Amino acid sequence: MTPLAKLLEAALFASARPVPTEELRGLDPESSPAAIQAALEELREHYDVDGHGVELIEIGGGWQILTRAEYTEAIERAQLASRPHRLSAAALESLAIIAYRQPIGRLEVEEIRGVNVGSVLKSLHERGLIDVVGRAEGLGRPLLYGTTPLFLEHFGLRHLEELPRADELAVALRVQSPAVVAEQAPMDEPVAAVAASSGNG
Amino acid sequence: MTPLAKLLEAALFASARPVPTEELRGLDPESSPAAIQAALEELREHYDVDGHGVELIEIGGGWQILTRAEYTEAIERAQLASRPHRLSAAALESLAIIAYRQPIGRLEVEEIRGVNVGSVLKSLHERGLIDVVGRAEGLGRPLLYGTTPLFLEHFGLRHLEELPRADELAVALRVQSPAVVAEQAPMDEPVAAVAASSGNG
Amino acid sequence: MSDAVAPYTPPADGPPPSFIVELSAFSGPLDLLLALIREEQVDIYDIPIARIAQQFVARIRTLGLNEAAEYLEMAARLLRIKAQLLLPRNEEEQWDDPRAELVRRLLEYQQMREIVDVLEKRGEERRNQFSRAWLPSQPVPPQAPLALSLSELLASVDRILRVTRQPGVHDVVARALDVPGAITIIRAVLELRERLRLTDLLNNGSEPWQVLSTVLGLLEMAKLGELRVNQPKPFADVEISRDTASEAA
Repeated sequence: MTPLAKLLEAALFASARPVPTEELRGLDPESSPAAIQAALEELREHYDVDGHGVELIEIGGGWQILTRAEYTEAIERAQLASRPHRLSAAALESLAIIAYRQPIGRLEVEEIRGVNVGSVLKSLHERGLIDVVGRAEGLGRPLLYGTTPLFLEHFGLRHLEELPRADELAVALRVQSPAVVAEQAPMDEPVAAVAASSGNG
Repeated sequence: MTPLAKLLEAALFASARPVPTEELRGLDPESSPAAIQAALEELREHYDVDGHGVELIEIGGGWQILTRAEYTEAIERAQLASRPHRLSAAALESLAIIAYRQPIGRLEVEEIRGVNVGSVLKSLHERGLIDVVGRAEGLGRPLLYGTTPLFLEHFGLRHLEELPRADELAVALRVQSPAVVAEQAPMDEPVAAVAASSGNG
Repeated sequence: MSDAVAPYTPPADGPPPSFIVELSAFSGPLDLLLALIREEQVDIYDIPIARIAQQFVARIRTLGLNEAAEYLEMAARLLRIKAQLLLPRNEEEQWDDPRAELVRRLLEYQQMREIVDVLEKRGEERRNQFSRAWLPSQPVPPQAPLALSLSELLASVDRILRVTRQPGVHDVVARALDVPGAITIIRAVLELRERLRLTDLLNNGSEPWQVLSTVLGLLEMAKLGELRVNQPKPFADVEISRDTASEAA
């Protein structure tokens, strides 16, 4: 392997989480992005062709070395590692809504799911799958949630765009999202409109 | 690599601690201790001869894959360089209020932001961006905060008067609390105009 | 539902066990409703509300879900729609199908379930791979440098300005009350359950006219001796119970 590929391998081994591309570039400021990319390809190919128990994948906005799925059973049987628990249906539903509608407030998630989601959001937040990304305007300035890089990692996604687009789904999405982002709202927008749409949208 | 060496690589990678040889046997009950030993040697040799960024070492009766020491420095440097700390929206808002209204007490900041700011102020203080500049009169003599020279340095300002739009914010913040304004405002008049006019009075 | 499911007996007193919904095969009232629509093979754009509402009420009784406010609220909503459909219509006036909002929510919910399927599949694939677990302890790196820019600070100023300038003013649109409709719904829900809370009849999305209709309906029925209304302390949830004494009389 080239020295750069070895350096990248060391850095990826030293992290339990995907390593963002910028951080990989920071490893050797003299290497061009193209060189980094080539070294990543070299490493990936080495793992695939040479036959390793691990593989290199692009995930969660970065790169990560993961064990190959075929060894999971043996590793679990030997009790050397165990798979994380599956998320509950309630957690998955809330995550799906947040992933597509972010930034989104609790009330809107509840409106779509038809149930109270306070404790579900709390647990998703504690697990680091969602985070507070801002506050809506209007009464009480409710918190707005979005998904985290860990969410992408958990579902093996490179980025959010990898999820099927709304129009690819069988049912069309509601045209307009009622959540108003603090950062995006135009200065002169009357607040009454915001309050009305978030109240009973 | 042999299938057994690949399995061992995956297992050592996935295990949360160094793994003793006996436990590695649980991965494949049909492999003899000698076969396990041979596969470990194969893996070690592969890492050494083939030139990898990691190595297999035996320590205290267990096996582990470690990144080679020569890469440690570059990895740490890259982590540091790529992760500049950004202030949260909450911290920025509180900082802005303190910058324009100093000296100001915690309660006043909370009144403007509408949320508890205790932990935000603590972190801004730890970062050296704000400091206690005095105590207010009255009950409990609450602490008053102001910005520090480090704050000016961060924004490349010579003095506070260089902050733009001080007048605008000062006017807005002098407006009565929103609830009171709402009661006074005629229903059909744009809200922004109400706030501006009552601010000038 | 198979015969194996024992009829649910509500607990004599005390709060309902909170795990009921967790154990249920349904993740919420919309999930149950969609299942019914699929089972009955009806057109989602033309839901026979009377039939579906009846099925829904029967099912939540069987599953013991009538102790969960969310299911009860949906039952109340279905009955409300049924009542609205029964109202005589003026041919010249524009008529909004009272089912429209429910259909929109069902479609939206259905789409979310498709996303859940995708997430589940991807999550399952990822679960079968392990990441590096053992990391030797490294010295704690010094605090990362602070990334701050004046434009960010000014953007915060803008946000604060916006919020302080925009108190919550609402437009008020008068809407006729429907007290008889509310009474019909309350009666139907009381049929289902002996005692309930005001919040079971209403939800976050209830409009003021619906809240007022329900409250007036409750007061009317209390006057008629059909139910008792009780609020243990100020701001506590309003409790409603069937007036069994007058029923017996």
